[in-house]
Amino acid sequence: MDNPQEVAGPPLLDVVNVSKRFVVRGSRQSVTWRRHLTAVDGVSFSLRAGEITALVGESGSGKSTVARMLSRLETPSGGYVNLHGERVRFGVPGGRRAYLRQVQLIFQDPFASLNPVHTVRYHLERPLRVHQHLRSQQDVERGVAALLEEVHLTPPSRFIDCYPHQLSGGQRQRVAIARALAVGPKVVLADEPVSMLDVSIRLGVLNLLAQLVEERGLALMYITHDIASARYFAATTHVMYSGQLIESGPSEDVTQSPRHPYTQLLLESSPDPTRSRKRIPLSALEVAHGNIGTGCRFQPRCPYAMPRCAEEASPRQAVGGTHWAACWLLAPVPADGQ
Amino acid sequence: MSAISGGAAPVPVGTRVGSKKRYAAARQSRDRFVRFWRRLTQSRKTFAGLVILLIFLLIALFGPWIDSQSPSAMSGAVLQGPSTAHWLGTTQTGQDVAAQLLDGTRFTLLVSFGAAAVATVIALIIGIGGGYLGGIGGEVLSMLSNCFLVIPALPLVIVLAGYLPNKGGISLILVLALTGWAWGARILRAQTLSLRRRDFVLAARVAGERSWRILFSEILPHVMPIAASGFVFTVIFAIVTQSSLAFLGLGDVTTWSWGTMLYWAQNNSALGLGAWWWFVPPGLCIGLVGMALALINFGIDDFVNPRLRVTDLRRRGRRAARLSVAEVLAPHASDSAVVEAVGK
Amino acid sequence: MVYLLRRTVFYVLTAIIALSINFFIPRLMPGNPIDSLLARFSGRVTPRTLASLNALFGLQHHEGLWGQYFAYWRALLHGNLGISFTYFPTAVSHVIGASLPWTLVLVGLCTVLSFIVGTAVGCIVGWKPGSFLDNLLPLTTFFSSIPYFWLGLIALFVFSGLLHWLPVSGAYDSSVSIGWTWSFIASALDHAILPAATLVISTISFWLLRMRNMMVTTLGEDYILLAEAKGLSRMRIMAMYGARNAILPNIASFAMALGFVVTGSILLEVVFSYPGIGFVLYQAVSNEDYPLMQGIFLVVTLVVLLANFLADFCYILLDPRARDEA
Amino acid sequence: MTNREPVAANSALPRGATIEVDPLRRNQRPASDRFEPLVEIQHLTVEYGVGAVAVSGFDLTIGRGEIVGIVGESGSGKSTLAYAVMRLLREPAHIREGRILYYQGDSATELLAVERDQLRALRWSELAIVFQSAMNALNPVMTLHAQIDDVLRAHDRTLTRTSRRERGEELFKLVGIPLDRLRAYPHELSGGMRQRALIAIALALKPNLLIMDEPTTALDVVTQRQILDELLRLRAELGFSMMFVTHDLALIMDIADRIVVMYAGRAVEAGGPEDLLRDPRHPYTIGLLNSFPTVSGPKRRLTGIPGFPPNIAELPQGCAFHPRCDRALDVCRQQVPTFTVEEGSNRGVRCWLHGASTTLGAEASVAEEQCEPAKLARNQGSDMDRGRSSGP
Repeated sequence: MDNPQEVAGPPLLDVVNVSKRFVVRGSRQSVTWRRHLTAVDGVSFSLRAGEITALVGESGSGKSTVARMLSRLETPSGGYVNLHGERVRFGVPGGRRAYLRQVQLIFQDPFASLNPVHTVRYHLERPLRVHQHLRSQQDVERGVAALLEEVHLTPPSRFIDCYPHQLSGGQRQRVAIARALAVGPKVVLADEPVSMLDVSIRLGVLNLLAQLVEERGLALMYITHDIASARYFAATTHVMYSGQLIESGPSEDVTQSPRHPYTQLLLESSPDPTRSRKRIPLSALEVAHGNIGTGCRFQPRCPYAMPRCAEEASPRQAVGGTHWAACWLLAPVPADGQ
Repeated sequence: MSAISGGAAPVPVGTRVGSKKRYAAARQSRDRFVRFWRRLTQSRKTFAGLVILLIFLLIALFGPWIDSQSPSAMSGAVLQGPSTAHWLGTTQTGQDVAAQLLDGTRFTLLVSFGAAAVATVIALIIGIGGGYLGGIGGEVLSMLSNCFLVIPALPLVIVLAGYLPNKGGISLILVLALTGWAWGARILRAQTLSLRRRDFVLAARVAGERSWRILFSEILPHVMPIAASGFVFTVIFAIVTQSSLAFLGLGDVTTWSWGTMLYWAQNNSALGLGAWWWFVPPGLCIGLVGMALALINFGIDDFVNPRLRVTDLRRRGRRAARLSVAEVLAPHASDSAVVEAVGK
Repeated sequence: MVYLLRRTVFYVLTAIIALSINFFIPRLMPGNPIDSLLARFSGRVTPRTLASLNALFGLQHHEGLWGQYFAYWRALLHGNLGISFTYFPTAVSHVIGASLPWTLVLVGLCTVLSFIVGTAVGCIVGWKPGSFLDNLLPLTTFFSSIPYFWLGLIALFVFSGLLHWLPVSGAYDSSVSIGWTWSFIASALDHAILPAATLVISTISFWLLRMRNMMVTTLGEDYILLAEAKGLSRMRIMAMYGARNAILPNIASFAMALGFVVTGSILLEVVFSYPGIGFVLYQAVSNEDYPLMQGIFLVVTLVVLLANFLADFCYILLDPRARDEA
Repeated sequence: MTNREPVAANSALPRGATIEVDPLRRNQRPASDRFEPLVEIQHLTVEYGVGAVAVSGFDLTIGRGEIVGIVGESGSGKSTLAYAVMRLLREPAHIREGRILYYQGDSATELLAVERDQLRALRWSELAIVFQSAMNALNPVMTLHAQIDDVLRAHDRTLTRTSRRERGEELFKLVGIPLDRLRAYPHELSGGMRQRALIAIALALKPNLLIMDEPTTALDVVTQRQILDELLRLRAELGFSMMFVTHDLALIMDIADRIVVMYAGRAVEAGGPEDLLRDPRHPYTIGLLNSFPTVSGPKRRLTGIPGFPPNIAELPQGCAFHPRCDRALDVCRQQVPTFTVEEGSNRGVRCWLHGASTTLGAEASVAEEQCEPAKLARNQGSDMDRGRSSGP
């Protein structure tokens, strides 16, 4: 669980300024802003081999949409993605499979992501056949067994003919992980891989992922709403709010000295019996994510909001090292001391 | 990658790998069928339905051998009640009602099952295809099935049949299929739409599967119970509609079916003459087959909608409860999305 | 409102498609039955009649198909459905106008009655699934599986033929004249009892079964559990929490049912010689009266569409989610 | 819906016997003298069908104004317990034995024995429940006000329309929902608002006990925190007790006065949050504490718990936790330990490592355990695992 030491090197997957807009048909309330829902707005980050990067945000922050775009279940409305330094072209025939051979997605809910009519064997042998081009039955069989061992479902013969409903949540998620590995990917996107699991088995699944990152040199994006687990699990943490990255940096820096008010709120809200809680002023009460203009999106909820925040959103303000936050509070004070 | 292609991983699999796999694949599809079948036969109602239907199918197959009299042969025994010579009595022209009934069973069932089969295939193609493809094509297909659903079937059939020069079995099957597919297509579409967004379908897409493979391998198994229910429903529709057509004299009145029997009975005012044995049996047969099919549908409903199962469970008390605790404890685990999909 | 608008567009489109089907069927069918018919009536056809038939059926093929199609629409929009051969020389629209009310009242009322009773009983059966009431289901299924006309004939045989309790045919006694008089209403009711009872008995099972299943499904919802925990009376839970939600899919599936009802009622009218639109259709078919057949198909389709539209409207009233849904 | 037969049979038992196996009631109270019992659960056993015991011999007393947290994983029986107290269990779940006493002044009502009308009167005015998913728990075709309104009307027919309306507004103000939302339908609200609405409905009749079944699990951390703060404030203001069921130990430690940890249908440890944090005794509790990452302080070493939670239909013999326990003794594999309570505190633990002894009561309970046929099919998944691991 220790942080993999920063592996220097070129990013494996480079996400540049990616956006996604959904067209939502107007509803009776809030017709005005719902027409175009910007789920993801100009998000940029990179994933490196052998490194775990966390993407933290609450539901509706757009973090799952990022995962879906990167696994090509959605097409971005703006921005681009570089894989191995080469620009990925969406919508090229045949390009899909080649891309998915490199980038795989693990879904949140292991109860839903495995087809109840197929056995574990079927789930694992399909990608082996499609992507590894294994033909002979013996090779496939061996591959499936090796995958099961790799995710610690041993002995494989015990699980290989099981249907999903015969497995527990933790076991299913391991099968789902094995399926992603079957393709032989370089990048794995894990969309809340443990949030549907019981507390006592979460750690096992996370440790397995960490081990795979180390052994296979994967670039792993760990998407979660649980910032505490990001702290333990990921080297780098990006915090997302309402479709934008608002703070980013080494996980320990982000969680121990959060600079954006939203990150602070998130950390304050996370249950942790080992500390005495401070209270964030209650002006941070729920406000609809409405009226997204040019201003900071957190401004309606922000206890420290200034007039400037409503007018324009802050650019990234460097805090030190790779740590930055998008907040005017961190802007260098103008010389005239306004 | 390394772990797979390296081949160094210890694989505790014997030499029978190939055969084992084939065996497993066969078992996989069989298991699901067995589960489905067991669910169907578990309920007394459904079991009764299956038995009744089986009897009629046997009659359709072997009917002419059971009673060797020709259904059209006339005799001097006119309008006689049931007797040992004529189990179900005779008609005004001395024809044997039982022979007609046995002979008619074959045509009636052939036409209705044939029509339902054709209709179900159309429904599957238009429903699943339209549901999975989405976009403009999907919308058009949906519109088409909604149209056919709203246009009342019988007047359309009557108008169609009125123009048809050839009123034989094939054209009857086509007319019934044409008017009977829409209901199934609509429900299949709703179901496919919800399945399309399920994680396991998305996961198959991420695994790099092609669309046709997702349709056949991931989606089709889940809609089969619904398609089966649609099939059963269409058979009922086809039986009733073809009988109605025949009764109106719009069918081929020289082919024996339950409908034509009713037509001749009505034309000769069988009831007015008190010849109930002429009129009652064909109607009763239609009702019985319809009921059998509806009872089978109960079983399919229970399979599709887990909540209905629980009630069955309550009824049969604790012993049954022991069998299905799994479903009770995880009521939302399997197919409950079906309910919502069919609901709207 | 958006929802309603979309539905309206849908129904208009459906109507156009249905009317187009109506146009194309006689033209796609092999042979030309109209020509032979025309020959049958050649001596009595006036030029005006001929013109209208022309428009509806394209008897003289000097115009192209599109030209015929537009002429057909023009005739329809003028309410011109041609001349009936059976009731020559009455206009089809007139024949339909005389028979439609009978059907609307009989079938309409019975459908509503069957829906209400079936839904209410289904609600009670579904409230306590597994009780003895569930054993009703196979019985009602049996009644819904036999063709209406057969059931109607048996009923006719028993109640009119054997017992002489009720009249054999027609919609009212020929001795009374139509009007809002007691004798007429009593006579009409007397004549309607058998067909109505047959219709209700045949259709009730559909609503009953669906409502029961939806009720059982709904009872598994958390909000039912919460209502129970709230200490509400059983009646209130059953009505406002159970039935109120369970009924929604039933209304949404009104279209499906209506097709069957219309189908059955046509046969029923034949059996009871009830002077509704089904009976007229039967006569049109027997006499190969194509203009009348097509006119009736057209009107029946439009009426069903209208009924569906009303059902949609009810759905919107009952389901707040549909109101917001685009 | 609740089967009352077994209760009747149980109440025929000598009363003393019941009290004997009820250590919580005797000892497990806050040290203060003001402890006044509100609800007392005695030896509650809930079964699914035959043989699958979801809750087994559970004892708990909740004091007035107290927040008791019930922590457990899926299948631990925590939700079943909550539903049992409200008598909302549905077939095939049924209460096999036990009593639930509800204290009003000097008298106590046996909740499991009351008739339907009395139960209806007690529900909501005395005990209310908040479900996990507000979306499913709110009637989609009724406005929020109508859903508050019908509770008020059902329990007090004298209220006028305006007074009910005022009460609705008052409740919305209390839980922090804008008043114009009273006329809204559930689908028009955000998840957090819906959950607040559910709490508002729960508070409508000022109940003495609020049963919370994972009320914030489906919400974001920030919203969850706000709602919990609200709840604590409301508790201080209105003085109700809470039985708070959750799987999140960290969360419950923040808000509860006392915590009961459940595993496989049994209470395995109980105590105040501080006690559990500083001095956890049961290996399962220790494992849980070592499973969740913390946001503050130095990073701890997380060890987690090996294996998978058991299936209630096929519990291992002896202590249900022993297959996952690295300190398991021979006795753990054979006998279920008793729940031992530390004198003069509210600490208790069910573990052979911590002074459980084979007393008479324990033997009785073990014997009874062995009678349970443990051959039920499966629960939602872990069956295969279980089947194999407990097999030869």
